[in-house]
Amino acid sequence: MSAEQVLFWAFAVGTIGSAVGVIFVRNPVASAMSLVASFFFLAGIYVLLWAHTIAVLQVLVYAGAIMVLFLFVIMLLSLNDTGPIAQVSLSRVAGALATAALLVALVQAFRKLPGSGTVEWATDAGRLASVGTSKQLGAVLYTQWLFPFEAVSLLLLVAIVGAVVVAKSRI
Amino acid sequence: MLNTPSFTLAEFMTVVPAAVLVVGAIVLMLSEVFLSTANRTYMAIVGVLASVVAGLFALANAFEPARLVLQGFAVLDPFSSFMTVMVCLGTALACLLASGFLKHRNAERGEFYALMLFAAAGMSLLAASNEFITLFINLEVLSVATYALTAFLRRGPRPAEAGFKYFILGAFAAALLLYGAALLYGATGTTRLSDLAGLLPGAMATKAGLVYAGFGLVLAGFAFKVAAVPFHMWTPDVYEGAPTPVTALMSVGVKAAAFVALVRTFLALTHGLDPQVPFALFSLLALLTMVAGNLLAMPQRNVKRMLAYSSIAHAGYLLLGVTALFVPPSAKAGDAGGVLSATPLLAAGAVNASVYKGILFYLLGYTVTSIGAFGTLAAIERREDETRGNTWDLERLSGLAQRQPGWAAAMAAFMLSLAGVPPTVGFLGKLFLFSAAVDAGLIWLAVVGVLSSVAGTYYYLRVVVYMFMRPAPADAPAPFRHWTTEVALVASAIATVALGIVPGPVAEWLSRAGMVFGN
Amino acid sequence: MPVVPTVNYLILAAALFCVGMLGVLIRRNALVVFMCIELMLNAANLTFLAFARERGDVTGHISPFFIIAVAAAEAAVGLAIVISVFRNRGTVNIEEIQSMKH
Amino acid sequence: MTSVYDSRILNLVIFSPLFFAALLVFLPKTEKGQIRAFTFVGMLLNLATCAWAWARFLPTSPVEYQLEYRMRWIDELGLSYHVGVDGLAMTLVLLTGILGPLVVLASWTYVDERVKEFHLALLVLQTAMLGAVCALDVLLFYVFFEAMLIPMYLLIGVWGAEERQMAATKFFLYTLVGSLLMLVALLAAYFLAAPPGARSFDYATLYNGLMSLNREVAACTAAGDCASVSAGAQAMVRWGPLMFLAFALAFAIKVPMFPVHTWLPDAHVQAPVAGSMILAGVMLKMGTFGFWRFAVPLFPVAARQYQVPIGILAVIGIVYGALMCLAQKDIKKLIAYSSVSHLGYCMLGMFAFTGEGATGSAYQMLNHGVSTGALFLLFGFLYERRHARLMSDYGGIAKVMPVFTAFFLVVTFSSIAVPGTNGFVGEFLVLLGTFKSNLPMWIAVAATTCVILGAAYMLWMVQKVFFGTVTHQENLGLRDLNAREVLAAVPLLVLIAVMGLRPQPVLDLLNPATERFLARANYASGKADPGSEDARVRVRVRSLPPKAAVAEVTPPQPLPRFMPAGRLTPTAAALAPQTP
Repeated sequence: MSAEQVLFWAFAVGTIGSAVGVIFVRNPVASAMSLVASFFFLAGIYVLLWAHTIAVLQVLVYAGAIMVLFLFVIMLLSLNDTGPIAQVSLSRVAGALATAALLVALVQAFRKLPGSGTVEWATDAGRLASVGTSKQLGAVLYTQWLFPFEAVSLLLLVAIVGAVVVAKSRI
Repeated sequence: MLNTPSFTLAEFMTVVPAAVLVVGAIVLMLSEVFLSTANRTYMAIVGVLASVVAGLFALANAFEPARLVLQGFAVLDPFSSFMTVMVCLGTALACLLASGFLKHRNAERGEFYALMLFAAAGMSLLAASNEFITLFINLEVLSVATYALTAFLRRGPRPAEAGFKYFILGAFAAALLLYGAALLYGATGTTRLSDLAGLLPGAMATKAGLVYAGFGLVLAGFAFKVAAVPFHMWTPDVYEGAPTPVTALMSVGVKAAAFVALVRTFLALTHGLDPQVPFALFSLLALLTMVAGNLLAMPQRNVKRMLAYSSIAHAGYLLLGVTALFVPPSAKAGDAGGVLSATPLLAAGAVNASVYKGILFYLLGYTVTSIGAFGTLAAIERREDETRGNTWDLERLSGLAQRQPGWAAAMAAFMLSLAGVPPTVGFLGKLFLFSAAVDAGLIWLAVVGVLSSVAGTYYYLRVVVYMFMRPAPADAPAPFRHWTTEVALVASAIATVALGIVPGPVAEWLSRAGMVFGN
Repeated sequence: MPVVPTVNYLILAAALFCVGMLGVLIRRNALVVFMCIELMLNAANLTFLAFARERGDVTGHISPFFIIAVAAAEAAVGLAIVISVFRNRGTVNIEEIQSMKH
Repeated sequence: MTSVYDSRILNLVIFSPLFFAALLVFLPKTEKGQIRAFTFVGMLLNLATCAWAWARFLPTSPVEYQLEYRMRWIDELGLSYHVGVDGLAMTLVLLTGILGPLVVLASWTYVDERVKEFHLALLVLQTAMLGAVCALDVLLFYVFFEAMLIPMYLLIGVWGAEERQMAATKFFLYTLVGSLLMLVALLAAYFLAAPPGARSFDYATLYNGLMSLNREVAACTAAGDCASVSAGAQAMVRWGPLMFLAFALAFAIKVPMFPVHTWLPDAHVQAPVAGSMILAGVMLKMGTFGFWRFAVPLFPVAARQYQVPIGILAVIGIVYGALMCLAQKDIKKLIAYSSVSHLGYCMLGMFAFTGEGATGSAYQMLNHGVSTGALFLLFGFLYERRHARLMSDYGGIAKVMPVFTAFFLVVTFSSIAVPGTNGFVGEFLVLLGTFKSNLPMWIAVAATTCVILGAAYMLWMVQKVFFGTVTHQENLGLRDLNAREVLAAVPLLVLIAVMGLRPQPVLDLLNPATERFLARANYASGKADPGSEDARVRVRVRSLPPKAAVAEVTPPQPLPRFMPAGRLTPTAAALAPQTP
């Protein structure tokens, strides 16, 4: 087992474990903390996938900013859940079954993929050095992905206005 | 050394309508700061102006040749341009409706109209998107604006609840769509729809499972957005809880934009797949949506909920048109004809142009009709009713023909148009759409659609019965009349009838809709 | 260069996606449901990145970048709505947010 | 000899009521008398346009559709505004025109609430009915056919009796089910009849296109091998019967034929007198007219295929209607069921596919309009006085209302086909045609027997209502008909007598239409001699005017001559094509 494999399994188990924690822990604060943990493990996985920039963003924006917002809201509303985490109902059982079916179908589809555990293009050292770097990402973002980039700016504006309107006191 | 991109000015035409809408929205937000007088009707007029100008730009775009623009992230084609025209029309009417509605509730704010214009901009951009990530972002622009609009009024629990439900299911659908896009990216190495079409046949050879999984997830995501059965559960609650002018915009704009995006996406995604698979899936969705939408609407006494279910049924008719795009070419006249199979009358050639036209004309008809129907509801909706809980009960419409003959006549026209009775635009829309479906060989599906629309007629007629044939209740509250509301109602009523009699140049223009990029 | 095969990452992503989906479908707490949607988005990100490595393609890196931005926008409006619901009803429990009749 | 006005007359006929409706909107709604008088004048003027059209209509002309007018409408669909009348349509136009003013007179005091809306509905309905009769574009027909529903729905639902909402909704939904299925079949016919580019909903395009397919189908069915015919003919083999059934269902509901007649008694019972009169007088004719104009000629092979089942349903309708009448206590219901029975004769005559049968059927359409319209009109006067529908509420009316009784008796005689009235001519021809046809003999026998039943229930009702002693105190004070009511009834009585004693002018009008109907039903179905060429049955109409121009008046091309009018049955010599 190479170091990469060890790390992969460690991060994978961590990710799934804390993700399961999110849905099976009663206390919302614990759920949120579990989610933060999951995001950290995922950032590790991203590093293994040679996506350093995204890994940093994951920690900074996701685990850092978004989850803090969540925790802030949870604290603000001083939520503490009592009662069962889920009630059994027909639609929920059907939903759970559909989820399981989706998982099985996806795993089956993935197992049929041709893949030998090597990445052919990685022999090209120059390419390997540039992939996933913030330099490359920035270059592509500002020269090729201009339209989606501008669209995101619009989205953020709309989100700000929307959040202010919704959170404003009674209209 | 960066290779800086070079654009020609003409490439930006596709975003001009959205840009106009955004500028309008910003003006409105600023006006709230600098110009907040007691009378805010001018805000609605600014909204209408922005929509009209954007609509005119979009109409001009519709006569441009179809082409790929902005580095392949967007397209400029008549199909999306016409959709933008309709969105702008719907937004303008919804702004007018909102003015009276909000004024009555003392809740008229610039942000409301700004969010409406933002939503319209998102719809316009969504219709033009040619890449999954772009599509996803624009979908979010329109969704986020609509979530906020839904939860705008916070008198009573309903709007916030509706906003919350809409948000959760919308985000869930977006996640499904996105995961599907990721899988398709894995299979082909691109997220651009026009490239996907070329790469999918190759990917099918080795990664069929991945492609089908991605296809299914994307379809499920879109099915949520267009409220196709069985992904429709959110619709009635959200439509009921949202402020009525917002419901009107949702029922037309959001749905229309999602339909255009759906068509564009699946035109690309069906390349290389076994043609029976998308055909079967779409037929099934269309069948379930038409039948279930109509059957679920029948027992509703709450008119707003009834209209929500009816919008599901209308999505079903549109899906019938979409299905006609994906009829497998191999179907022969002699094949056995079950409901879910195509049996063309003749070995017909391409029918696509008439299908696009049918979809767009139907959307146009549905836009004016649905805005009108929700608008009438908004007009008779009293603030005092909000605590009673039966705001939209059929009983509230009793005797409207005596109290407000003009409104009742308009509402009757809208109901008949929704039912597809001539001489209204609803009939012509159904005619265009169903003729395209019959031409494609979907005869049995068309028959099912037609029969389910009879069930639809039953509940639309019930509204007419209450308005014209029941006495007015003694405690009927006096209406709150506002000129903008009346302008919107009159405009939609005239459009509903006039377009049904003389579709004239509109139908001719829409013939260009067949020029869909990549088709 | 031998690496952990892409399929492992894909299965991890699928598992994450399904855990998130399960949470959306069964949990009652609105905030937790919202967090589960974040899990689903992350699964999509992971899938993009896994394929990006296999293909050496930059699209797979750009996409998560945008998705994170979208998630932030969604969080802003979503949390505002949750607060609004809480103000009205004093709870964020989905079962109790059912004042509308069917 | 055509004048520039000829092609515009039908527009006046169809749209003058709508024009008056538009003017009526501006009258204040409290001025009930003015509204009534205005509508009455409008209806009279409309009748005048109908009469003008009649004057310009040449029964002997070889041109099938006269007074044609055609205008571009929705080009992409090949839909044009195209109107024209043949002999049958002309008579139906006249019938509708005559009923118009009478309906207004009949409702003068009957309707006292929401008078303005009522008269608006009447005028709009008049336009829709006239449009449906005159339409030569099938989709235009469909539009008018559906548009008729809305005002009628309101007439029943707003001004009807206690159960009016249920009856109105039932009426609307029944009709809609059939007509929507017909729409799908019509779309299929549209695609089959012509290649892309030439497609049109015009009657001529549809008929001529389907005719050649029907010819192929008939020939290949006779040869027993339909595998090698053209794609269109194959589709016709497969879909033709279904398309015919869809058309047939739509019209059968409207006729109404057993077993889809159940909306009719409810609608008639609940409708106000105006609604009942128009329903019986004109709207039910749309069903038989639809069979005559569309269902049979467009799908002659399938029509032949289903000749016997439809004949059987028609005769079941006749017997069932008569038996139901015998069991009725409610007079309006009785008249409604008698409609089912009478229209059974209509359908039977049509599906006999013989000269006498078809002529009788057409004649019977008019008779039923006149006599049942008159029955509802007269009963409406009684109902207005007493507000009771049961026979047991009356008795001895003859003593208090002698004029009324006399009128009612004449109409009853017409309804039971006493010789000398119009009913006799129609029913006699239908039965004669049925006996001559290839329908099973028992059908004709059963239909004939029911004539007696018909006499029985009508006379029984007359006996109970008008003769004997006055059993109810309230009935003693009933006043006889006033001048307005007499004025409303007399035209119909005159028609009964004239059409009974001098049927020839009407038959002259109907005959060319009858012959063409028969030739079309027989020719393409392969029953006629195969040597005759298509030109004889082909529908010729004015071609679509060029863009940005309205149809100019060109003398229509002469068609091969049909037999001269005035004889009942076509002879082989008359049917033979004339060689120049």
